[in-house]
Amino acid sequence: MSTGLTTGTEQVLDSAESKRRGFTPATWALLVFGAVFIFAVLRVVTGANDIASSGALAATFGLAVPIALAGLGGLWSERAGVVNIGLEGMMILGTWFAAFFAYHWGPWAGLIGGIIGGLLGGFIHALATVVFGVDHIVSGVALNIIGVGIAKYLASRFFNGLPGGGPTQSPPLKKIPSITVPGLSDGLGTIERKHWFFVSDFAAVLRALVTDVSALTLIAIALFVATWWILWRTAFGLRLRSVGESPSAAESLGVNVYRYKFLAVLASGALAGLGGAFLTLVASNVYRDGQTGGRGYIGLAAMIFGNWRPGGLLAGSALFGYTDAIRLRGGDSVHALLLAIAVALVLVGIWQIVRKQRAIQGGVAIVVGLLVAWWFFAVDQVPGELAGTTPYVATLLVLAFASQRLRMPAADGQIYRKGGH
Amino acid sequence: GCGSSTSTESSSSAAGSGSASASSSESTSAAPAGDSKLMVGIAYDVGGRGDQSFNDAAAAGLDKAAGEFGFKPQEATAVNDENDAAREERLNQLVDAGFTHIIAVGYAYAGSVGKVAKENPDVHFAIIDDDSDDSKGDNVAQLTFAENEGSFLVGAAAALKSKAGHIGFVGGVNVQLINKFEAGYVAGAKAVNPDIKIESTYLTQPPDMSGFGDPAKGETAADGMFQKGADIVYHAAGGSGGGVFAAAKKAKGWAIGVDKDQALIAEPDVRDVILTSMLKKLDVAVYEYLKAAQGGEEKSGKIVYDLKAGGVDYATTGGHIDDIKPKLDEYKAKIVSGEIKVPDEM
Amino acid sequence: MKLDPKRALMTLAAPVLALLIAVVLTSLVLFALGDPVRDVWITMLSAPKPRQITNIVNGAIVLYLSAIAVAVGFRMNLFNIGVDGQYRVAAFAAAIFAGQGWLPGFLNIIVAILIAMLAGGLWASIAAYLKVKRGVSEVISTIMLNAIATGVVAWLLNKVAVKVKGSNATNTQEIPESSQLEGFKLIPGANNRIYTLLILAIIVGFLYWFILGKTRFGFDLRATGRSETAAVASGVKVPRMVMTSMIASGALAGLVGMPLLFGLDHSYGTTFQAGLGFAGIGIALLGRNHPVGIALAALLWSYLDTQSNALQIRAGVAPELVNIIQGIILFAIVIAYELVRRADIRLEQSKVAKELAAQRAVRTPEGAQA
Amino acid sequence: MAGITKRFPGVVANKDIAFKVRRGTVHALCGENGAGKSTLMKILYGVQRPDEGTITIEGNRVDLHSPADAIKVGIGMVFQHFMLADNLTVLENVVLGAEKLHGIGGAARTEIKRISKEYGLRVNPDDLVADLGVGDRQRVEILKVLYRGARILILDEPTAVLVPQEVEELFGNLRELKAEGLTVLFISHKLDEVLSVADDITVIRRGTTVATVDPKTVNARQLAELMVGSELPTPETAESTVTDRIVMRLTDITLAGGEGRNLLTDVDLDIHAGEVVGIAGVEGNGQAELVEVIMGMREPTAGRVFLGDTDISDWGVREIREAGVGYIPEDRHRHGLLLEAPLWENRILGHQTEAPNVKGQLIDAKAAKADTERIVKEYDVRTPSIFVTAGSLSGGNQQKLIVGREMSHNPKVLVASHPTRGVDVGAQSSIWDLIRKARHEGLGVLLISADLEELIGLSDTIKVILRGRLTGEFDPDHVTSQDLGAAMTGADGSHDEHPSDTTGAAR
Ligand SMILES: Nc1ncnc2c1ncn2[C@@H]1O[C@H](COP(=O)(O)OP(=O)(O)OP(=O)(O)O)[C@@H](O)[C@H]1O
Ligand SMILES: Nc1ncnc2c1ncn2[C@@H]1O[C@H](COP(=O)(O)OP(=O)(O)OP(=O)(O)O)[C@@H](O)[C@H]1O
Ligand SMILES: [Mg+2]
Ligand SMILES: [Mg+2]
Repeated sequence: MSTGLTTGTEQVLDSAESKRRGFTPATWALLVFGAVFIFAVLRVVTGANDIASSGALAATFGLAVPIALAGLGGLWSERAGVVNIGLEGMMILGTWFAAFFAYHWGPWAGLIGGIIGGLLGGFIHALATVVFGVDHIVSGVALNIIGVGIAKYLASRFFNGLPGGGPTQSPPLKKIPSITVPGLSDGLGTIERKHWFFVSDFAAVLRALVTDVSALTLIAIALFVATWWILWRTAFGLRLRSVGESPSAAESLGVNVYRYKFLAVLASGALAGLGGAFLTLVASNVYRDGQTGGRGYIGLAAMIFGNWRPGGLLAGSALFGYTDAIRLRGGDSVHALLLAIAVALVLVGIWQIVRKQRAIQGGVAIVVGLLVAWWFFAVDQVPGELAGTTPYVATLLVLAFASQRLRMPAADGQIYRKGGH
Repeated sequence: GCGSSTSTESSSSAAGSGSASASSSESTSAAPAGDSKLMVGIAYDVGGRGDQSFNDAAAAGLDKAAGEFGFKPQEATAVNDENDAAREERLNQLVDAGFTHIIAVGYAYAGSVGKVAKENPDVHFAIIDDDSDDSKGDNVAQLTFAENEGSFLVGAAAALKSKAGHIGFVGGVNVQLINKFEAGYVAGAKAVNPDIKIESTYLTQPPDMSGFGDPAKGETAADGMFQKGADIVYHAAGGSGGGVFAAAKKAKGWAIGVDKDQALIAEPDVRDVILTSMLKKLDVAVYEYLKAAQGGEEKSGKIVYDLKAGGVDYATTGGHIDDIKPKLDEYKAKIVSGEIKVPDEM
Repeated sequence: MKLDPKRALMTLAAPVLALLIAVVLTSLVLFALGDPVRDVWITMLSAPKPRQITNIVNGAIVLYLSAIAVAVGFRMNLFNIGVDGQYRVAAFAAAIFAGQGWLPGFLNIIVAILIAMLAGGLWASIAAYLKVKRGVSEVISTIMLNAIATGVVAWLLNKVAVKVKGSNATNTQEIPESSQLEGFKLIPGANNRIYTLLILAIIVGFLYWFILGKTRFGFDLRATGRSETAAVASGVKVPRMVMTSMIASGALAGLVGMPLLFGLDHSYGTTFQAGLGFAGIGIALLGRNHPVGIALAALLWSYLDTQSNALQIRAGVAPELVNIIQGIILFAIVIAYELVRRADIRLEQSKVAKELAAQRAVRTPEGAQA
Repeated sequence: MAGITKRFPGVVANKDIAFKVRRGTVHALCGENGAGKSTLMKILYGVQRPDEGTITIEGNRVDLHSPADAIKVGIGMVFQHFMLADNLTVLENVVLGAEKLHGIGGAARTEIKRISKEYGLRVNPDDLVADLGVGDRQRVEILKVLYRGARILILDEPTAVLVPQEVEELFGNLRELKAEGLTVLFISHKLDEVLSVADDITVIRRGTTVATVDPKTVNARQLAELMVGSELPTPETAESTVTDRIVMRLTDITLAGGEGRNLLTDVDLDIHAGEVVGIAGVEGNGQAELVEVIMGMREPTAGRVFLGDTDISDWGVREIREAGVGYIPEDRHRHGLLLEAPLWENRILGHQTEAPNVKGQLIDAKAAKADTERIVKEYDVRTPSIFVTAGSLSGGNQQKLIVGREMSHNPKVLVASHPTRGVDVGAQSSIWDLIRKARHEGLGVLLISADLEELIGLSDTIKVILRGRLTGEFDPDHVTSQDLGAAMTGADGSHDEHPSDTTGAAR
C-alpha cells in the first residue's frame, strides 16, 4: 500500500502547462496585482473592509508561515520520493524542543531546538521508510502518534513545576524579535485607512510586509528562495529530485539513492520542526499541548495544492492562512468571501462549458456557485461554527478544480530497494 | 531498587507547585502523609495542574487545604479524546487507592461522578461546574459558579471604559460553559450602553479543544477586533488568553482576564493591559469543601458560588477601574438582590 | 492455504518482537530521563481488575469498528483518514433520530444504526467523488472533511441541543430509556457491563472477513489493492470500486459511535469521544487488515489505554507515555513485518527454485530447457 | 573478467564466467533468456557485487562497489530497461551524477550539443524525456554514457525495441564509436545483428561462458546452437485454418489523444475464426491503444467494435471478457498477475464472474484451486504448488499460467500482446504451440509482437500499424523482416515523416 490509487480519472495534462517550469517574475507581479485588484473590488462591493486590511494580511503571515514551513518540509521529502504524512508529528516535536531550548538558552537557541526536534522526527521517518522500506503512510501515521506522546511526556516531565509551566505548557518564553520599518509602516497605514479603491489595498499589502515582521518569517522566506535555488539550480538538488523521479535511473548514474532520500527526509523534519518553533516562539510565547492543531496536515495539503513547487506551496499556505485569518478576525469577511467564491465558481463553470466543453462539470460548478450566492444574500453573517471551516472548504474547492493539473514526483511514495527493479 | 533516585526526582519536580503532583513510588500504596485524616484525590480536566487557568485554580485551593491541614493529595489528569468510561475508571482508581474525598474538576465528569458515587456511598465526591441530575448523589457536592454574573460585571466595566463603544469577546471553544461567559458579558455591556458594538469569536468548535491552548489564534482574533475599532477584549479562552493580552498590548487597548486575577499571574510585560479579570473562585470552592470535611462536615448537594456567595467577582488589581468601582458595585448589589437577572445563554 | 509451521512462526514472531522492542525502547527513555522504569511496567502489566477488563473490551469494541472501517480502504490502497469526521457526523445524525423516539425501543436502535451508516457513507462519498471525478487525493480531502465535519456538527448541535438543567454539556435529546442498551454481564466480578453492540462488532468483523475473502466483490477489491493495473485489465471498474469501498468504509465508520451512543452516552454531545479514527489507522496496520488480527490489536491498544490511566497515580508518570509505547509498537511491528516479508519472499523464491531444479534434474534426459 | 560467480537465492546467475574484451572493438554477448547476461553486465557496472571473481581493466584489477566506481574507471552502461526520469529534461538526465564535469547549466548544454553533433545523435537537451520516443530515448542513453567520457560502453539489448532501420542507425553510431577508440560490449538475442556488428562474440549458457567465437567463422545457426545447446524451435504455421466466419470486426476505430492528435485513426480490421492476425509496428504507434480499445479499457472516439454480430464498443472490460475475448497482456507483471497473490487466485483474475471460479456472488475457492491444478499440469507451469505467489515463478512460467487461464474459458478471440516477450526458448515454443492449437480449433487471434520472426511464423495475415493507422497488409509467406521493418517505419514510402514523431517529440 504505497502509492495509493490513481483511479481512472483522466489526467488532462496540457503539455504546454507541464512544460512550463515555474513563473517568471513578471507573471508573479501580474498575479499579485490581479489578486489585489480582485480584493479591492470585493471590498468595495461588500463593504467588508477587513478582507484587504494590513492586519488581516499580517495575520495571514502569522498563520501561513508555520503551514508553509511544514509544507516546505513536505516538499523536500516528496521531491525525493518519500511521502511525509508525519509532518504533524515532526512539528509537534519541534514545538516542544523549541520551547525547551528557548527556556534554557534563549529564543535563538529555541530555533535550533525546533530544528533538532524536527530532525528527530525526520530521522525516525527516514530510518523506517528509507532503510527499512516501511510504507510511507504507515510510518507517518506512527510518527504522528509517537510525536504527540513524546511531546506530552517530555512536557510533563520537564515543564511541570517550572514557574508558569505545567504538564501541558511551558513557562513563558522570550519571543524571536520582529522588525518594523518605522516611517514606512505609519505612512502606509494612513493611506490604508483612507479606503481608497486599489491604492489603499495596495498600501495594505505593503504595510503588512514592513510592519512587525518576525525575523523567523524572514528566515522562512529565505528558506523558500533557498529551497528553490537548491532543488532546481544545483547539482545536489538535481540528484535529490532525480531520486524522487526515478531512483533506479539515479542509482545507475552513481547517485547514492538512500543517502539523498535520507538527507531529504532529515531536511523535511528540520523544516517542519522550524514550523513548530514558529508556533512557540513567534505566534505565541509558550509551548502548549495541541498547539499545532493539525497544521502539519494542512502543510501537506498546501504542498499538494502547490503542485510540489515552492511558489505554489506559498500560494496554498497563503490561501489557507488568509481564510483562517479573516474568519478568526471575525466580522463580515467570511460573508464577503462567499460572494467571491460564488463568482469564482460561476466563472469556472462558464469556462468549463465554453472552453473545455464539459457541460456537466461546468453545470455543477455554476449551480453550486449560485447556491453560495443565494446564501450570501440570504444571511448577514456566516455562523461562527461554519466560518471556522472556511480554510478547509476553500482548500477543498480549489483542489477540486485544480488537482487534475497536479503532477507529483513520479516515484513519490514508492519504496525503493537497491538493485531491485 | 530505583526508589531512592526517583523520589528525589519527583520531590524536586513538585517543588514548584508545592504538592506531590508526581508522587514517588512509595505513594503507590497511597498512604497520605501528614496529620490529617483526609485522603484527598483530585481528577483534573484535560490540561491538568499547570494550565494557568481552570485546573490551576482548583489546584490552588487544594494546595492551600493540603498545606493547612497537612494531607498529601493524589492527582490524576484527563487525557484528550477519552470517553465517560475512562473518566469513570480514573475515579475508580482513586477510590481503589483508598481516597475518601475525591474532587472532579470539570463538567465532563458529570456522568462518571454520578455513577461512581452511587457505587461507593462511603466516599465523598465533589464536582465542579455541574449540578445536573447526572452527578447528583447523597455523597456528591456539586460546586457551580455563576460565571454569567461575574462576566456581567466585567462586561459592564468594559462598556464603561470603552471610548469607542466597541468591545470584543474571545471564547476558547464554543461550548455551553463559555457561552455562559459571553452571555453575561454581553448583558453587562448592554446594561451600560444598549448601543454598544460587541464582537465575539470562538477559536475552535468542539470536539476540537485546541482553542483553549492556541495563543496564536487568540492573538489573531483579538488583533482583528482591535483593528476594527474595539478597544477592550474579554477572553474566556484558557491558554489562548495570552495571545489576547499580546494583541491588547500591541494595539494599546485593554484586555480582561478570566478565572483568576490575571494581572497578577500573566506574563509580566502584559499585566499592565489587563483592565480587570472575572474571578471564578474555584480555589475558594475547593478549599471550603475540604475545610468542611476536615472539620467533620461532609458537604453535599448543590452549592452555588454566585455573586452573592462571593464565588465570582471582578479584580481591581492595577487600579484601572477604581473610577467606575462604585457603578460596578451598584450592579453587583442589584444582581445579588435579584433585581437584575443575568441570562446564562446567548 | 496449507499451514506452514515455519511461516506461522514467523508471522507470530513479528508482533512479539515488536512488543519486546517497544518495552526495551520505552524503558530506555524512562531510564534516561530518570523515571521509575519498574513502577511503569508494574502498572502497565498488572493484572486488570474485572472492571478494567470490561473497560478494555468496551474500548476494543469501538476501536475495532474504527479499524475495520479503515481497513476496508487499506485493502484497496485507499487511505481513509476521515473516519473521525465520518463517525462524528454519523453519531450525531443517529443521536438526533434515536432521541426523537419515534420508533419503539429496538426498532429505534436498528433504524438509528442504519442512519448512522448512511450518514457516514454520505460524508465519505464526498471524498470518493472528489477522488474519482476530480482526482483529489483522499488523504487530503478526508483531512479537510474532518475539520469541516467538526464545524458542521458543532453548528447543528448548537441548533438542536437540549438544555439540561445544571449541566454545562451540550447534548442532543437523550434517547428514550427503551432504546438504551444496558449491556452484557460477561465478566464475573465486574459491576460494569460489556456493550450490547459487541454483537455489532462481531457481525461487522464476520462480514468483513466474508465479503472480502469470499465474494466476487471482495476479490475485486483486494485485486485492486494488490495491483490496480492488473485489476483494470481483469475487468474491475476502479472508479466505481473506489466509490463503493470509500462509501463502505464511511458507512462502517458510521458504526464507530454506536456502542458509545447506545451503551454509554445516550446522546451526542460535546463530551462524545473523538479521535477514534486516528487510533483506528494504527490498529488496522497493527492487525494487518485481518479481522482477527485487528481484534487482537484493538484489545492490545485498549489494554494499553486502560492501564495507562493508572500511570499518573501509581508511577507518577504522564499517562501520555502510552502514546510513545503505542507509536513504538507500531513502528516496530511494521518494520518487523517488513523484515519477515522479505525473508518470506526469499524463502519462497529459493524454495521454488530448488524444487524446480529438482524437477529439472529429473527431466533433463528429455532435454527440457531452462 | 575472470571467475565471476553470482548467486541469487536458489539461482546461480553467473558461474565462473571468464572472457576478455579487446580495446577498440565491438564485443557481443549472446545467450538465451535468463542465461545471466544482464547480471554479468550489472556486475561489471557495479550495480551488483559478484560473489567471486575479478575484473581487470587495462591491466588494473578493479573493485566496483557502485556505478560511481564503474564510471570512474570509464565504464558506461545502457540498461535493458531505460533508466531515464521522464519528468526531467534530457539535459537533466544526462548531467545527473556527472555534474562536476560541466555543471548543470549552459556549459553542460553546450557540451551535450557538441557530443550530439559529433556522433550524429540528434538530441535536444531541453526536451522533456516524457515527450520522446524510444529511438530518441536510446540515443539519450548513449549520450549519457558518452557525456561521462566512458571508454567502455555496455549496451544491454539496445535493439529490442528498435526497428531494423533504427538498428542500422545505431550500428552506424557504434562503428563510429569504435573508430574513436571506444570499446563496446553489446548484448543481443538477435543473432544476425550480432554477426553484422561484432568483432568478437562470447556465448553464455546457463550462467557460464561457453565460447568466444569470431563472427566471420560462424553462422547464425551454429551460434544459436551454442546458446541453447540443442535444436532450435521455430514458429512455423502449419496449414491454414482460416475460415470465412468473422469473429471480430473493427470499423473505423478512431481514438483521440490530447492536442488534436489521434492515437488511432480509422482502423478497420477483421479477424476470422481460425485466423491469426499479426500486427507489426514500432512500439508506440498505437498497438497498446488498439488493444485497450478492443478490451474495453478505453472507449473509441469513433468507430465500432463487433464481437461476432454484437456491437461491444461501449462495453466494459468485464463484459467483453465474459463474452469470450481472452487477453494476454503485454506487461504480465502490471496487467496480467497479482504478484503477491497465490497462483490459484491469479487463476481467478480476469474471470472473476465465470465458472469454475464463482458460484453466484461467491468465489468458489475449491473449484478454482482444482482448476488451477489442471492448468498447471496441462500447460506445464513449473511450480512446486499452486499456493506459491505468482511473483516467485519465472517469467516463462508466469506466462504459461496466463495463457492457460485465458484458454480455459474457451475464448472466441484471443488478444495476445507480445506473448513470448522475455520468455525463454523452451517456454516460447510451448506458447506458440498453444496458440496454434487454439487457432486450429477455430479461435481468432490478434497477435501483437515486436518479434518479427514470431509474427511471420505465426500469423495468417500481417498488418502494419504506423502512427495509429493500419498502413499495410502482408502475406507472411512472402514477406521478409526487412520489408516489414521498412513498412513499420514508413520508409517504404507509405509515409514520409520520421516514425518517432508520432510519440510527440517536437523538434
Ligand atoms: N535480483 C535477482 N534476484 C534473484 N535472481 C535474479 C536476480 N536477477 C536475475 N536473477 C536471475 O538470474 C538469472 C540470470 O538473469 P539475467 O537477467 O542476467 O539474464 P539475461 O541473460 O540478462 O536474460 P534476458 O535475456 O531475459 O535479459 C535468471 O535466472 C534470473 O532469474
Ligand atoms: N528482484 C528479485 N529478487 C529476488 N528474486 C528475483 C528478483 N528478480 C528475479 N528474481 C528471481 O529470478 C527468477 C526469474 O525472474 P525473472 O523475472 O528474471 O525471469 P525472466 O525469465 O527473465 O522473466 P521476466 O521476463 O518476467 O523478467 C524468479 O524465480 C525470481 O525468483
Ligand atoms: Mg529477465
Ligand atoms: Mg537481460
